[in-house]
Amino acid sequence: MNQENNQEEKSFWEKLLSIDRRIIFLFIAVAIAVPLFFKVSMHIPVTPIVRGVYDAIEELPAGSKVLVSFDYDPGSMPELQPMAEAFFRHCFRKDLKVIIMGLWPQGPLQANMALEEVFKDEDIKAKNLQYGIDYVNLGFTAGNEVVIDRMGHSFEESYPKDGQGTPLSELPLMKGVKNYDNVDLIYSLSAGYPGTQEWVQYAVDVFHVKLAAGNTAVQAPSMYPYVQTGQLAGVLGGMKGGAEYETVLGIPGIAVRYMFSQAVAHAVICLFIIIGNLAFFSLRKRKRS
Amino acid sequence: MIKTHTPFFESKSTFFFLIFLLAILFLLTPFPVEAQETSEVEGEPVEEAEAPLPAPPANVTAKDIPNDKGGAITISWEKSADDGEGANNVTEYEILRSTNRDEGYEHIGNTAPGATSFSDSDTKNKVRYFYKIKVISLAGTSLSLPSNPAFSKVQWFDLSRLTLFILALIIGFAIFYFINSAKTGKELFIRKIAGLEAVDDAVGRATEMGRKIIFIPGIMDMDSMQTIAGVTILGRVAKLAAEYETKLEVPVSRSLVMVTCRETVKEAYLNAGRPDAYNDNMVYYLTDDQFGYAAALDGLFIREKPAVVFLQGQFYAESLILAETANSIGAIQIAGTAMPSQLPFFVACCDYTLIGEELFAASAYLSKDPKLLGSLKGQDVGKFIFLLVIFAGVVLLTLNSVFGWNLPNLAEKLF
Amino acid sequence: MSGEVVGVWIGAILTLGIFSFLYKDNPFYKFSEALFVGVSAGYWFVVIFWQYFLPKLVDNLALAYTELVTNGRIDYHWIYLIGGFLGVLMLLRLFPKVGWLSRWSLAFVVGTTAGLQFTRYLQSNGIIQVKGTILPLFVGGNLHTTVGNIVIVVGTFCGLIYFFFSKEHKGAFGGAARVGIWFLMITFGALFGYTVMSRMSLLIGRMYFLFSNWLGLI
Amino acid sequence: MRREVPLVLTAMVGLTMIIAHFIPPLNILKDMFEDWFFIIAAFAIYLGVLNLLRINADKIYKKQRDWPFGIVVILGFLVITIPGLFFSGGRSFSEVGTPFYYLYIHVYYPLSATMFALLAFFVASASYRAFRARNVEATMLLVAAFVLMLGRVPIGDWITVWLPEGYRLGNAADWIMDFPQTAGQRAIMIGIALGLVSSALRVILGLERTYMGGD
Repeated sequence: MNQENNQEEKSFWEKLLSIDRRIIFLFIAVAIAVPLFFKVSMHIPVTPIVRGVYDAIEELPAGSKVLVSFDYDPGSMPELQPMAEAFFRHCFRKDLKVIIMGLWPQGPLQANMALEEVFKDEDIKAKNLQYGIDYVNLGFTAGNEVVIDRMGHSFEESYPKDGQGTPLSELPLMKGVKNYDNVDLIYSLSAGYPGTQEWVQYAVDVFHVKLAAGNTAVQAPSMYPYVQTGQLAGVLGGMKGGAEYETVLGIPGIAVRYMFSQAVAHAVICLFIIIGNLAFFSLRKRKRS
Repeated sequence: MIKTHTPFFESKSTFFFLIFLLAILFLLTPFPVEAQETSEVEGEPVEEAEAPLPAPPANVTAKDIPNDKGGAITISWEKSADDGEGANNVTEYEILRSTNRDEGYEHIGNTAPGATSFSDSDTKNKVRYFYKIKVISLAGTSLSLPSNPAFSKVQWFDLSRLTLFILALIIGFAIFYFINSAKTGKELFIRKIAGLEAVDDAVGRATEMGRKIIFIPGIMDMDSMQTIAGVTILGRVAKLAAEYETKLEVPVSRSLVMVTCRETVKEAYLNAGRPDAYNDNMVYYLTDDQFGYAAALDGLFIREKPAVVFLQGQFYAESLILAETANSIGAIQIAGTAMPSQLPFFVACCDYTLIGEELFAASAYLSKDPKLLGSLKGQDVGKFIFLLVIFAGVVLLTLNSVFGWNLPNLAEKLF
Repeated sequence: MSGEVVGVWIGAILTLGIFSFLYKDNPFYKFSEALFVGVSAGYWFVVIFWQYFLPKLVDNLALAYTELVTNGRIDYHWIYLIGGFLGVLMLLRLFPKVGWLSRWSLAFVVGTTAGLQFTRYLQSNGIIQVKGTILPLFVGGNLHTTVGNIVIVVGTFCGLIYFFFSKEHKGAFGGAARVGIWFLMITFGALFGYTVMSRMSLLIGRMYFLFSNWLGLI
Repeated sequence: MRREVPLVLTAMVGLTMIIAHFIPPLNILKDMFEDWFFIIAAFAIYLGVLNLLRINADKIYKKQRDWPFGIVVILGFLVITIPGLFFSGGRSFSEVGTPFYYLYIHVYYPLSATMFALLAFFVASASYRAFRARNVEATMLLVAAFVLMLGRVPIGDWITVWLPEGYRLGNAADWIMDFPQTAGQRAIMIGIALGLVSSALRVILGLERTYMGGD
């Protein structure tokens, strides 16, 4: 990493090119940490692909049923948790019924954490939402995409009981919900496999349901082709997607707050790329001459 | 027309074009898909006024769900005149079923207002059922007329997958054909794949430096074709390592992969005539956990300083941790994956990267076995068919758009 | 101190242990790494036992058994015995003499994977994506879509040409392959940009934990 | 027996899976085989874990380099498995409040999340080192990444505020995502589909069989 060559022989640019990567690490740490201490609200424009998700929920009449699959674990919390909270806020404000499930073991726990947060809101508290009537949490079932496939025939096949051990038949909300035909929208919050891609391949392509999604920023670009073909109504990509969603919903939350750190970090990385290239070109020019 | 080095295309291009036309013909058959109903109703506040009973839903029809294993019937109806308009006070639809047109209706399910269909997936095959829809509103309930009789039946071929079936046949046939024609000794041209040309040199360099080769077959289990592709590449690399007498280490993150890799490496050493040099400890399990595995590999790279690192298989976020750490110790890296989201890091950090399809081609390429190379040629036929379909479709749609023909949406019907 | 506070401290110390790798390899990192390997292997061991082994094998066989005892009926769930049998074959690897029997289980796994993914990828990655590329190259009155469609069709077309194996990349064909590479590179750049975004978000989350939950500064 | 049976089994199972996809009544086979896969994997993890414990026990016994950390691996494993299997209420082992959950949240999760967060640093150094406009291809990658990074945060629009609305960096990022990126992804995806199909066929036909081992 740090060569101990003669310092005189190396030009400024050369030194810059062989810079110890720990210095870069330090810059990044500072770029992220410092802005966290400031509350700066930035203007966040809403992209069409996020609006697609918003519209998909917005156009549902009150009382419609939304199935939401929590397919992530705490590792992706910073990106997906704000989306989950915003999603619940949106649904409950519109009086939609929410059916929660998870293809990842930790997913339904993430849902409970988000619900806890959302129920602190005054307007949602006032609605006095009831478990089993306004929302249910079916819990986790092992089986990855096979679960999605089986649910196309019957939810009960994959989830005979909800997360708390109550048979589905005893839950008022699940009355008359047999399979995808009886839900109006599926929402997939996903950080990898199994996730949105499997929902597209097994639920949309096979059972023709309407699907919207929130993904980590890494995964989101792979979903664009699906949005373009209409297999997916829209996708929220990473913390920025979450921030846009919070903006269009009119309830700025934690994602909007994190955006400042995010912006500064991006700027620092871009700066590094510029410096790296300047050094590269000035060296190359010298070698030629 | 694309020129190729085997006479197949040239002599039989007409034949292929016919197949293509045939495919298009079949592809033009539309999906037997029920229209997905989306509700256009806005969530208006429900009025609580004294109102007459809601208008009953009309035109209740029932039919067997096509392309399933039976046991399900789909029911559709026209919304009540008071759902979303009129008195706008519908709260629910109830679905009732009976085997007798006039009596014995039992409740089988509910739907939200705005819905116009329901699927009953609890029917006995070949039994006639009748359905009625009860609309429930704040003012009371009304019942529709009974539906037509319907019965569910088993479908022995899923027609909605016909396109897939035909394509699978054509591509499967093409691959099979070229594998066979390779057997008879026809020479095949396969372009150079830089990442694979480098494998020999990389193993050689590890030998010169007297350092290890570390092979990572991705982080997924054997239920991923990418892992299987990675393991077959491991077979070729292990054979080289055995020939060069270079140390090889394979830390894995799945127990099944461990078992498979042991078989693979053992076989490779046997083939190279060095069964004595193999021992089970070359392949070992670390942890199923993605980042636990990455943490362990990071430590391993820094402490062992391998000369070459192979990353071949299905990777997720850990790809960058691995590639960047291996890069910092100056190892030669040959990576390959079919995960588009991880390819950029491999392209940026590694010396050579196999992109998507190249990963699957790698073991055939490295084996230099004509039969396996033949299958690559078969893949190209698949690509050629896809290109033709895209070309034909785009031309048609563009003409349609330029001349304002009112062709139905062709893209919807193709496939 | 409550369990919660102890927990946050443990979490914070381990967090710093992993971060210390950024400076250099050191015993503190080695400790965290070793703990991580042990704990995560244990974590998945427990999860697989309760969430796969029990429900998929034991529950199904228990169901079959109850059916047999109560109704005297041979239920189809007995078929899970075959799965169990294949699993036991796997364990035979522990005994070198009969270890080769585990290949039967391997063969089953590999065969299933190959068969399942064959149709799945051809449908979702093949047919549907080809269908999505069939777009009109001219959309009256909408320059944005017209240009966009042309870009998509040309990009996909050339990208596919790059992947041809049995044809040398020369002449017009080579030119198209080159354009294909450009599109791949733009894609990789875009993905890279998105990933930077994602990774920074994760670090923000961790920093927030250290400053807020642990130190209480924010 | 050692070699033929597995090859025949692979071919049979593979072909059955493909055919079952088109015959609705056979779809149930797909579910069952998947379940069997999970059962086999659940058995196999004993092999992996035994291997892990043995390697570390060896390390301690032979006092190899860093042997004390072998103890940490074994202890770490036991610390979570014993409560997870015996003291966390059986199947509801992962509910809030069990010892397993406590270990998950305070030991496993911070380690995992931090390892994940290391990526932020590595992605930065990778961008600095590897992002050079060496040739046309590299430049395209660089420019696309640059536009995306800036366009996805408010800075992008802020530094291009002099451009008319709809033509700022944020819009450029959208355009790249919607069109060229989609095209590139698609070419890769279609290629993968074909590669996978051919690879699967080679496995089913028994041409690719190194994983099966020797006699």
